[in-house]
Amino acid sequence: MTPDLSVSIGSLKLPNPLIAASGCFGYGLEYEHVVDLSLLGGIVSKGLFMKERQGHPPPRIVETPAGMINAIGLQGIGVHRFVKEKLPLLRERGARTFVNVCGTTLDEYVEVCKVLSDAEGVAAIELNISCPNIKEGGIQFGCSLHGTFDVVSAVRKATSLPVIPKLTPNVTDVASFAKAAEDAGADAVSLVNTFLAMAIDVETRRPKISNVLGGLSGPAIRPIAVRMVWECYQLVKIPVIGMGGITDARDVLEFMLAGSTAVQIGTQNFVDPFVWTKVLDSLKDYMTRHNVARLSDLIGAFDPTPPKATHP
Amino acid sequence: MTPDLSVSIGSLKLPNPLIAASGCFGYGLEYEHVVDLSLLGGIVSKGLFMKERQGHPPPRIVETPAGMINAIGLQGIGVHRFVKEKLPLLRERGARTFVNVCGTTLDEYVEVCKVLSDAEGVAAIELNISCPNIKEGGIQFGCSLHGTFDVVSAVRKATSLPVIPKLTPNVTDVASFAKAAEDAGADAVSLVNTFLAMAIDVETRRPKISNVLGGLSGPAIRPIAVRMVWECYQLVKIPVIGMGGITDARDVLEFMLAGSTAVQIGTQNFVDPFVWTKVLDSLKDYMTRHNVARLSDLIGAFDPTPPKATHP
Amino acid sequence: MPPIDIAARVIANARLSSDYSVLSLAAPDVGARTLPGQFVMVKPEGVTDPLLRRPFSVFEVLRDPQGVIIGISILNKKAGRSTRRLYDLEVGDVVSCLGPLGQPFKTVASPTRAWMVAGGVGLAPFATLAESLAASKTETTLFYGARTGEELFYLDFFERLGVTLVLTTENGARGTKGRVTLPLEAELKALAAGDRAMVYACGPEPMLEAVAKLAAHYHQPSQVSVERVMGCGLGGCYSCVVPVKHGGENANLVRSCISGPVFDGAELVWE
Amino acid sequence: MPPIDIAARVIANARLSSDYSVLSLAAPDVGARTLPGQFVMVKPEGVTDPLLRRPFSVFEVLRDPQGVIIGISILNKKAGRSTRRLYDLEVGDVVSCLGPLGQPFKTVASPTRAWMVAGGVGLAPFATLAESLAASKTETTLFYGARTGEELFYLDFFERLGVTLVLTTENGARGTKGRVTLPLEAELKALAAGDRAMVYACGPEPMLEAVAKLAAHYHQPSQVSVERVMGCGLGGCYSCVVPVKHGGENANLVRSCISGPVFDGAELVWE
Ligand SMILES: Cc1cc2nc3c(=O)[nH]c(=O)nc-3n(C[C@H](O)[C@H](O)[C@H](O)COP(=O)(O)OP(=O)(O)OC[C@H]3O[C@@H](n4cnc5c(N)ncnc54)[C@H](O)[C@@H]3O)c2cc1C
Ligand SMILES: Cc1cc2nc3c(=O)[nH]c(=O)nc-3n(C[C@H](O)[C@H](O)[C@H](O)COP(=O)(O)OP(=O)(O)OC[C@H]3O[C@@H](n4cnc5c(N)ncnc54)[C@H](O)[C@@H]3O)c2cc1C
Ligand SMILES: Cc1cc2nc3c(=O)[nH]c(=O)nc-3n(C[C@H](O)[C@H](O)[C@H](O)COP(=O)(O)O)c2cc1C
Ligand SMILES: Cc1cc2nc3c(=O)[nH]c(=O)nc-3n(C[C@H](O)[C@H](O)[C@H](O)COP(=O)(O)O)c2cc1C
Ligand code: FES
Ligand code: FES
Repeated sequence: MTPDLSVSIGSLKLPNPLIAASGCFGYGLEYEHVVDLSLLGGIVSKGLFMKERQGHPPPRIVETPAGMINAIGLQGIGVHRFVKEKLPLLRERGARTFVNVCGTTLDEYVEVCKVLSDAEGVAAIELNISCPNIKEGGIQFGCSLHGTFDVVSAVRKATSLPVIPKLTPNVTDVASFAKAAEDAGADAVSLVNTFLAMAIDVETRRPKISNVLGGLSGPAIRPIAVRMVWECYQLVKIPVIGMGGITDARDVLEFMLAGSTAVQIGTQNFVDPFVWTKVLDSLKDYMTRHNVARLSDLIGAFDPTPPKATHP
Repeated sequence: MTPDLSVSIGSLKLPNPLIAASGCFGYGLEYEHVVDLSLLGGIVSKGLFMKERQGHPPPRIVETPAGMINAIGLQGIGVHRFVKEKLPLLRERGARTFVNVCGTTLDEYVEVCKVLSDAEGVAAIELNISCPNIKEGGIQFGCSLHGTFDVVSAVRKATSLPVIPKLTPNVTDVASFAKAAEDAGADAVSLVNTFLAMAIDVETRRPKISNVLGGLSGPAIRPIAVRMVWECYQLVKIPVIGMGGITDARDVLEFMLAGSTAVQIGTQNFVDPFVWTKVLDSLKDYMTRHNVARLSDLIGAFDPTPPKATHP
Repeated sequence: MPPIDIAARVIANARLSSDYSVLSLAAPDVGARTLPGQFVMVKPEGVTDPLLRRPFSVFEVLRDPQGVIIGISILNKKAGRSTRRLYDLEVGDVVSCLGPLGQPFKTVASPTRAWMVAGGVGLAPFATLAESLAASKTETTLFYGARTGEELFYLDFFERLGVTLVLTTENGARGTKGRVTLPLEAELKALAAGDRAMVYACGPEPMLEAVAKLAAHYHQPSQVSVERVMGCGLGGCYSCVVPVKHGGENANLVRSCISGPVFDGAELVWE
Repeated sequence: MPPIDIAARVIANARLSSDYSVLSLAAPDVGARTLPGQFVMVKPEGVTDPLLRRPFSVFEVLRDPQGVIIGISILNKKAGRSTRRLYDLEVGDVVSCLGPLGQPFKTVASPTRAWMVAGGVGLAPFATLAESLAASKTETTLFYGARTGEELFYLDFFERLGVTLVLTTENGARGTKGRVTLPLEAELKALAAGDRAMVYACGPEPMLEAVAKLAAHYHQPSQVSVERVMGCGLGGCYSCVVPVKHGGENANLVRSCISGPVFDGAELVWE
């Protein structure tokens, strides 16, 4: 029996649930020499606006306990160059490409999605309404239920591609945002984007990154992200794509049990760009050990019965 | 020149800014054999209701990357036994005792505060409107601006002790909660309480702690907590007491530069119960190196000028 | 004696098997304060992941040839990340060692006999207890069960102290085959009327429950050392609670780090 | 050649001073692929704090007596947590070593001369470059500045390759006193019309800027190796950008891990 790792996000079928997270995998092609891009469930591009963007001045990242803060500021080549220069190569490599779409206005989100609808080789749109690193747009939509509903509705009308809003964890009740997205016609939701954070150099009394504020990612945030996925899974019917601090197969399984249909791996790419094949192997191993024929059977299969107080 | 580490929270003067965080120091007396309680700026008691409480069944804690999740569930002896059995001893030891007050209803908060007002030896009331581990009360107040305003107002009327609401980080805009507390007459705010989190044992598919959900503390959360303190500091005039993942003097200074008048140390107590004297020594060392006569001069002295991209 | 925290050098780390080692630490001041049944909270120095310390019974109080206390050892069994790391430590590495902590065993004296019941790594607190009982010339028996004959450790040590050994293994390779509670029950049954034995137990929870219930059934007192996840070891966090029948300040969930780890077997509520 | 990731055993860790060591790693396949100026991203195995790897120039490609490549070394200088940890590693420890990464130096051939300018730990990429230049019999000079005479390392190595040494120290204890740019400028000034020198530089940013500007001033080409905080080393994170005049895909902030670390000195915008 060969283990079946495939999962479905609406009409989109992925050979396995592992997706490279936006901003942590360049445009995918940067990694083609270390991993066969077609082996991944999918890859998410860096966040793209209509136009090219410079991003913030460096230093742009700083390490923190079991995590890192980044404020790249969405440096990017713009959707047109992406479609022209990157997409054809990604198609050739057999990558299932999700495009992370940014906007400073609702219209820009719609425009970018229209460009992508006309292009060939886009698997889905991940709507970035949650980047904590830019002032205009983005997270303003992601922190308001109306904003979320409106931007998802508008994009929904403009494209027939699967639309997956990416939610911010910097809200009181993330599940209500998943619900708003579902009501507006989203095909899935992905979460979490990074947590707004900062770090001060006490010797200079100045910030450690130029933008002062940035987004926290990595293992540090995993327990919060798992909780948020579980909350969303219980409230909405559309698939949830979970992420936040995944480093190995155990973490992938934790997110799937909590209700993730697929997962994204971000920061761990930097620690170990060869993470993908290692995780795939360990997932198969787990499936054999636990006699799981289809990995998708584990989605939401968390059993909330309390454990025993004593050890085995 | 002997360095002056004292700080003031309203009329309350503390010899130094280091306070033991609620729930991480028992009732204080548990630690009297490892640290002279009068050396600390203050100690915060475990959360207290009117009545005794059993808390949740174990397992109650689990470790996570650079942090831990707890769901103790506010096991406690109730305010009456605290006043009778603990407070007199704490006074004898010279401890400045903050009492962490819980309630399932607004009336209970008021009642507990009245009992404490009549007692001798309470330095201040820390209103726990942010414990993620109990279903009734508490965080319901802490997650609503009206709830926060109402409970602080009510307690404000019932006691002349300093009132310090403890804010939850599980909200979209923590500074607005600090503002609501200020408007309602709070003397200071403390933050952050723990982040709602969960962890799943993928071998058993069951939760790692009996309550399923718990609160994340420790170094993992520090970058988010520092950001929240900085946001509150910019919005309100009352003192901010910062906490979340403090392990050493550098972390204390980071919180003070971000706007904390005093700080609390929680989880690090478990790692190193002797942390207090080490941090005090290192703070003095920093003050000497940087020619800081009064530690309180550093409160909010963060300079947001971006650092250089290149190393020194 | 109040606990202290020592940055203790590893003096030796004797691997007894692929799972067990005896880690010897240069912590004389901890050793000098320790009573049988107490524990330490340890953590390799400088390690921030895992974050928290881990509890271990003090296994031996170490002395130099002149009898001067030079430290303690712990009997370490691989369970997860920290125990694996402790197993791998080398001489010269440094371990933060906080202790002694918790309530010790209450010792007994003749004519009451001392019966120690150990399951696996539950042997740990009995080396110091046996020394203390030997010093008071109490008649002492060790009922000691392990998975295999190779996992029965330190038998010489106990023999030298004059302790009677009753061994069991799961596979019957050494001692009698089966649970350690079988010979214990036989001995309890065989006790003459009026004879008294204090039954001490340390090991897996089901064994502790069985031992406490057997002792009660045969009207003998028992003291059991329980294991719970511990965040602090000092009473600060309330992670380690166990239900007891006559709990002190907190109704009936008491902190096993300060009210225990040793409890009167008749006081515990078994879950 | 695509980079690979090797769990590399430490073969040696020679402490050159209290700050510097040469860490030799058994990573033959990395060694075999490396070109002068490329770097590796390393991290002690099993360490999760710090989380991220750190970039280091490949210092030497190590060979056994038969000339077979057995690994690489890095010249490690203590700066913070990871470099301190690398300094303390012992033979047998294991380091994850990802590489080779980045753009190498472009080599030159006679009659163009090669002038390498190193400041402190900036010596690192020049050992392999000097070997490569020696193989093509290019006339090579090393301008090498350090704080003290004791921090001028591997002089024999370069002398053996026939490299001319021009040394400076801040305290004047060895070589000329002052900055390494002083003798460099003197030599640039002394170049006959029509003579050409490729100026390679690695060291602190102010030195790089001064060298690039001096080279340009005297109409000579330069290649400088820059250092930025790097999250991934593979082009994935965009943390390591530097401003260049004719940037490729991203206007003028390019990723120094894949477009560099070696840049044409005339292309960089100095901040
Ligand atoms: C008072 C006291 C005294 C102890 N004395 C000893 C001793 O002398 N020698 C010794 O080897 N151990 C002793 N223990 C147990 C020891 O503390 C644990 O084995 C250790 O904490 C596991 O840490 P870890 O990081 O290796 O495992 P973790 O990575 O934390 O856990 C891995 C797995 O081990 C299980 N586990 C965790 N703690 C225990 C436990 N206490 N018992 C069984 N399984 C556990 C977990 O449930 C998990 O499945 C004692 C515990 C207590 C409370
Ligand atoms: C392409 C490249 C090649 C390099 N080659 C070498 C080499 O061959 N040998 C070598 O010793 N180092 C080299 N470095 C620098 C090395 O990567 C840093 O010293 C290292 O990352 C510091 O890590 P840390 O954990 O010790 O310090 P951290 O704890 O991360 O930082 C501590 C302090 O060091 C400073 N710091 C961090 N990075 C650098 C840096 N790059 N330069 C100067 N100060 C820094 C920080 O600003 C901070 O003040 C290279 C860097 C790059 C980008
Ligand atoms: C350097 C960096 C850049 C990122 N850029 C983006 C981005 O452009 N768009 C986006 O939606 N998320 C971005 N993210 C967030 C990640 O996609 C992911 O949501 C987050 O890092 C949590 O996952 P992790 O802990 O596995 O990294 C970025 C994260 C990092 C670390
Ligand atoms: C075991 C444990 C118990 C806690 N109990 C309480 C409590 O009773 N009341 C409260 O306001 N906060 C409680 N907290 C939260 C801490 O006071 C503190 O806000 C939080 O842990 C963050 O600080 P730290 O990272 O330094 O631990 C508890 C935290 C822990 C770890
Ligand atoms: S371990 Fe913290 S109270 Fe017992
Ligand atoms: S280090 Fe990540 S892009 Fe250069």
